[in-house]
Amino acid sequence: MVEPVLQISDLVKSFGALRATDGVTLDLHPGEIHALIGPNGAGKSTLIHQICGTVRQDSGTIRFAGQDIGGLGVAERAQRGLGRTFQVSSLAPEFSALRNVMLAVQAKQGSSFRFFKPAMLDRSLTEPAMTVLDRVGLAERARIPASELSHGERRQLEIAIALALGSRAFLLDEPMAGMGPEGSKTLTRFLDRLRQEAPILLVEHDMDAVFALADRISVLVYGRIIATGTVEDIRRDPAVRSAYLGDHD
Amino acid sequence: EPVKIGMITTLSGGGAGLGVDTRDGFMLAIKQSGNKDIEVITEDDGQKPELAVQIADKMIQSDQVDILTGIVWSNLLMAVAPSAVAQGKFYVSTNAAPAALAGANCNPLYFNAAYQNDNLHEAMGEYANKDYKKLFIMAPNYPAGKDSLTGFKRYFKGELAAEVYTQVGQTDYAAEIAQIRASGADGVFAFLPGGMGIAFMKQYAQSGVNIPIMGPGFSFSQDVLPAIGDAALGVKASGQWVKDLDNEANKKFVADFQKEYNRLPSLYAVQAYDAAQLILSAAANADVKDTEAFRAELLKADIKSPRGNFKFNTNQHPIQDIYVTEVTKEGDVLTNKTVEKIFTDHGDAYAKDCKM
Amino acid sequence: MTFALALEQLLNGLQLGVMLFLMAAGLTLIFGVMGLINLAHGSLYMVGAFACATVAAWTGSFWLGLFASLACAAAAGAIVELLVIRRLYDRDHLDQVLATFALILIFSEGTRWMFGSFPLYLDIPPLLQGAVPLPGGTQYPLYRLAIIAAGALVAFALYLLISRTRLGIRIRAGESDREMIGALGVDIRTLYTVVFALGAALAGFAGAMVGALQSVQVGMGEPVLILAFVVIVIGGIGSIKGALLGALLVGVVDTMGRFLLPKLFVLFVPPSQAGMIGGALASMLIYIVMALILAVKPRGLFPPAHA
Amino acid sequence: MSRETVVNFILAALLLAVPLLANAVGQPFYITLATRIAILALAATGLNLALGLGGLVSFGHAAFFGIGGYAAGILATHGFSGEPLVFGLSGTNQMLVIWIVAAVTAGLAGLAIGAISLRTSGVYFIMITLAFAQMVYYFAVSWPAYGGEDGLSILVRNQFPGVSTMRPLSFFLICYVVLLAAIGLFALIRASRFGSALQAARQNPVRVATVGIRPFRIRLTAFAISAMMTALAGALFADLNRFVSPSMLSWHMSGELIVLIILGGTGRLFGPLAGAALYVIIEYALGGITERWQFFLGLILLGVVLFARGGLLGFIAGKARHG
Amino acid sequence: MLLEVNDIATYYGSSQALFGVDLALDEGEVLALMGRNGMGKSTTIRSICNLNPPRSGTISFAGTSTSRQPAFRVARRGIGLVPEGRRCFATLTVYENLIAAARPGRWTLERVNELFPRLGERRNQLSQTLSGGEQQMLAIGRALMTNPRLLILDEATEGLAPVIRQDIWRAIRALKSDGLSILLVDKTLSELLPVADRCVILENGRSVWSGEPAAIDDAVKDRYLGI
Ligand SMILES: Nc1ncnc2c1ncn2[C@@H]1O[C@H](COP(=O)(O)OP(=O)(O)OP(=O)(O)O)[C@@H](O)[C@H]1O
Ligand SMILES: Nc1ncnc2c1ncn2[C@@H]1O[C@H](COP(=O)(O)OP(=O)(O)OP(=O)(O)O)[C@@H](O)[C@H]1O
Ligand SMILES: [Mg+2]
Ligand SMILES: [Mg+2]
Repeated sequence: MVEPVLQISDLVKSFGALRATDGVTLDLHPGEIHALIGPNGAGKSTLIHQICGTVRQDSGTIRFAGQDIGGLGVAERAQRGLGRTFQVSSLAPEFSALRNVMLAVQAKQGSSFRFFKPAMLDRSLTEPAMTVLDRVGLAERARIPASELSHGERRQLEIAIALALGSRAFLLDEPMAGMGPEGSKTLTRFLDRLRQEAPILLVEHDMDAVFALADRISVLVYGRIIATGTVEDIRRDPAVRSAYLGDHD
Repeated sequence: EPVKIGMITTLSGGGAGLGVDTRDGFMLAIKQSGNKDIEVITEDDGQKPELAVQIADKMIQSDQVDILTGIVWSNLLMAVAPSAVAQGKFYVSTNAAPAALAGANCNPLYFNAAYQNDNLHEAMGEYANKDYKKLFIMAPNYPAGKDSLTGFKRYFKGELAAEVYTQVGQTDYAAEIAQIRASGADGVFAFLPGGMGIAFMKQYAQSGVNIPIMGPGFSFSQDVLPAIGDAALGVKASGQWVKDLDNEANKKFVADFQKEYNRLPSLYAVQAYDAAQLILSAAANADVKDTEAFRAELLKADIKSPRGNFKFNTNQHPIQDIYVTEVTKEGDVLTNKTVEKIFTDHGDAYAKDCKM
Repeated sequence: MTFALALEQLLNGLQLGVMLFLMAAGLTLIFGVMGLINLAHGSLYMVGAFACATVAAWTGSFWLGLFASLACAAAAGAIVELLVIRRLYDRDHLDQVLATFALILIFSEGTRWMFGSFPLYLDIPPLLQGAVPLPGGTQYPLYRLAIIAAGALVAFALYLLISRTRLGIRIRAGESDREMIGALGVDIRTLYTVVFALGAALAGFAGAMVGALQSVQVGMGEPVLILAFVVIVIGGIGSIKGALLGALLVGVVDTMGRFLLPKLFVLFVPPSQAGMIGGALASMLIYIVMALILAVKPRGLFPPAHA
Repeated sequence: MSRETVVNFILAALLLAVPLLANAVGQPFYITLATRIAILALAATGLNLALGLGGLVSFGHAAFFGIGGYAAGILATHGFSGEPLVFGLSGTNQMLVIWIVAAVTAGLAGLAIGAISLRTSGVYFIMITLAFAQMVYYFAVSWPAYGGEDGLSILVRNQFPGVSTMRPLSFFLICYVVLLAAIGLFALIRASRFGSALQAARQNPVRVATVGIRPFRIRLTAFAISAMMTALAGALFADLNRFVSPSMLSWHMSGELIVLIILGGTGRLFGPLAGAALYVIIEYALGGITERWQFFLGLILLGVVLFARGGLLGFIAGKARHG
Repeated sequence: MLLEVNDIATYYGSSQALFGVDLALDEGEVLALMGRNGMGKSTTIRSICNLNPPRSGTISFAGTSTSRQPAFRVARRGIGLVPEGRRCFATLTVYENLIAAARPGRWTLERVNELFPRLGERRNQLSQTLSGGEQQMLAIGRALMTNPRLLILDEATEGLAPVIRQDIWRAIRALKSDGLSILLVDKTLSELLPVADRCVILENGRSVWSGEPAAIDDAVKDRYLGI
């Protein structure tokens, strides 16, 4: 078996008395979509936060592309190829969609300390950015400030940014949230293709999407993984049904 | 030939009271002279050096004034006067008198009609020799404050219990008062102008400490006394002018000022009044455009000063008598009365360095 | 240096701290809770002191003056809120800075227009005159003890108001999402006017109380403003407890610095020099302390729980 | 050309035309006034880089303004007296040297102050920058060697190769060119990659970090550049007044710089110039009419905030556009 | 009619978002507002609450026009809003969030806690540290605490675990059978259509279709909803 891109072992994080992450071990292989599901407040976002560095773990290790990144800052992890989206959209509101993506492109190129060349005239920035926007279907809205985009469009923009970073793994926190049925469908198709580029750790409550996409599913409840398996395994797991799925089918 | 005078003084902000007195004293003399050839342009410097410079530039370049005057504060004066005299204009100071302009850097076009910064402190030092053995002295931590204590120590021969520098603009003096209480001093010399002095005196009065206070005149001049209230009673201060000085010019000045403005004059008003008198007297006998002649007329100091004897030293700062005063009440009104004359024909320590 | 002196200085420090808190209380309320940078806080402080001095001079009663200071400052606050501040909540902090800066100019010059350029007389009420003996043999001004009591009372009342009442909850809700609290049916506009007036009244109260110990003059509010900001920032913005503790810290540090630093330098340089250097350092001290604290705890000593 | 570009062009042209005209009709004071505007605009342009683009509301930029001023004052004093400065270095009367010293000193101070201050944000940042400026202020007030509170006079304006700086118009032209250069630099930076990162860090620092750019470094660099520009203005200001004093370091000065920016339009290219022009002209015109000028200045400023959103330029040229 | 919206046009600054939306909702009725992303659903809701007052057209709620009324007055007449993106008061605890705007009525703290036991458990936690789903519950609870006549839910099940979502739908059905009027925006058609009495579909800021849920056939879905 190939080496996992991302490997998390025995991660623990407490907020006061609450153990939000309670010894989580999890990995992500090249080419796969690994879905992370679980009840609200189970600790999924907290886990993502720890992986990308916005929250520091209490103990445990996070290895990415063969290296321990558990001690690095947010920006350094991103530079190494961890791309993420936020559960609540997080963009530069005054910038156009295009410029939001361009920022990611320039970050990827590692060249933010250039003071003189106008970025908007810089084809090495605009072209990759437009390509990405086109891929997520936002090309027509490229010049609209992020603050004026609708909720769904902002979600698309978040994905575009992660794409533009050329990430080696994606951490997507509820990308379907706020997407209409049509948008969800498009996005599902899109993620399906995206996995070839880089594996995806997908946190999502939209079970239709999860079941359609996931190669593997892990179920997180109260900070612990209670089950990991294929779609079929998980669907049938009675513990998962009672803790999470309810009578969903 | 008409004389154009530019008066830059502080008419807004915390120090406006001094500027208002300066302007009023100056204008009283101009008005009394009835001289139609004198034109005074007054502007407010807001107690900001940059603004004072801008106004000075305007007065010199645009209004083409011949003489500048009116600045209350040393730091503003330092911003304006050196460059004004460098451009060939007279500067006649109505109050500010930093040591820097009295010694080696004196200038033929710079006159000071008030005093030299150290004078009043020196007088208190001399006075303190009589009754006090051990003094607690304090002043704000800026050049005028340091000059003040230096001047005081130049004449005071006794022991110092402590020499304390407070913060400029400080409003609470509990810590200093506690030190005074514990210092074993038999007297306190404090130079705390304006609001600082008001705050200190009020707090001192409440503290239960009874060591006598003294200070230079402008800490207890007419503009702040009403605000300090009875807490100021009995305080000894020094001044080159006191309201009750027994001479004709003074009686007339005090009466006229009161009539015109409905309040008692302060030191600042007198100084400005004399500055105006000096200019008037020179203008009567010389053309202001003829710098040499005008300067010579100014140097004669041919005026009847409410201060009594007044003449210029070699550095163009006054030689005058200095008195010790005491705060008293006249009816409901707090004011200073003369206790004794401490210096006669007193000049300053820097004149010897002035080579003109 | 005797023990009694050190003790007295410590007490002075605490007292200065409470006084600072009194001056900062209104600002904490407006700034910490409504999220509004109100540079004109010092002006409201001045309004309180002038109102008190004027009414006390007319009526001969400090207490009537104190009441007038509350009323005038609250009225001034309410008017300012209705005419100006109200339009600025959903603006950038910077617009608030400019507007309230403009208000400082208007208030200062307006006050001078009405009262002239000379400081006013305001004295401590006869009831609180004089000094009382303290254990250890020294004396302490009664009025300063009264200020300590007033400060403690204000701190306690504010704490209750903000954390325990529904009014406080709504105010804080408005701070976190103004539109939303309105959309839920709370008249946040009027509420904010009331809070602003309350903050102004506190400023006026402080102006009158502290004004009796200082000089009542135009511009008296400006140093207060800076100090009050220092205090609430050190304590952690929006926290009443933080403001109180921050104020005490500043008070003690400042007093002890003024007292001890010159003594420290006497060990190295002549007394006169020591006084200057020590004095210079003492005036920088609270800023140094503030920078150190913020460098280590970027959100102040007691940041309110929110991120 | 967008409306803003036209307005900018007019502003720049007016600032040049007035002194030329004043020179022609023999009214040198208006040259002085224009020089003042140019210098304050330069200082505010520096601050605008941190504040307008980076959202770093520094309430301590007077420190850099004053550092620039004192660099000029101290070097000139030593240059004049011939007394050596530190380490046997001598003073100088050459503006170019003074500018470099001023900018480098302020840049270093900016790095140091920024490194500590940038750990904080929002109002804490406002106050910690103020704290540093106050330290410098009190230091200058009580530091006797260079005049303390009384300040330091520069007896003769410093020299610039090939120009007679004592002529008001020549000195104005120097300031004008420096101002335009600074505005040009500001425009370049704003449009550059660095500018993108800086502006994004203002809008959403978490986002910037998660694409892999560390906001801290970006901001620190911006803060230092901003300090250097403001210090350059300080050096020119010292030469204009031929005087420096701690009041250049006071919090009023910091506040005034902020006011200039907001007045003109935060983050706008010509905002500082528009703000400085308006402020200085009002101050001058009102000061000549009434002693109560501050009252009316307050009313006018209030009017601008309430009714001209986005400052003067926002009012005239409409909302700012970001690419 | 409890709520009547007639031909409203709404702008964000100078850009127009609504170009003529009509809808009506009777007492006790559940109305579903549908449409693809960015078609104006949330904007319509903001207009109804007078958060973005329409520039033209009329809205009347409970018999009186809402124009020129501040948002809080409109809300007090009985609109409970669960906004898009939750917008809990970040710096308040769960409890404080719930009581901040509470008005007396049948909904009390106890009933809300019964509906969402998780909120009871997290009573003293700051709402900004709640998980996404917990915040959603809080937003609904908060709106119920104002005891509205009309509850508006803008994507209220977004980000909720399926079990909870089912709870919420159950709650919505319960509220409906209680006689509460509800205006719903949600993307889960399979849940939405069964509770809705009527549907309005928006496209590019216009109401382009309205009718019974049963009438939404594949053609309508394909044409307006992209499914
Ligand atoms: N800073 C914090 N302080 C205290 N508790 C916290 C903090 N951050 C998160 N929590 C708690 O940790 C738990 C896990 O939260 P998290 O946001 O990771 O949940 P989640 O699995 O993403 O849920 P959802 O699917 O609803 O988004 C929650 O109960 C939350 O209240
Ligand atoms: N704050 C805003 N400023 C300017 N335009 C906006 C703003 N918010 C929304 N819009 C625009 O208004 C239109 C309608 O947006 P709205 O949020 O009402 O759509 P929606 O139907 O709720 O979409 P979604 O399903 O994505 O939430 C969109 O084109 C959007 O770009
Ligand atoms: Mg989550
Ligand atoms: Mg929406």
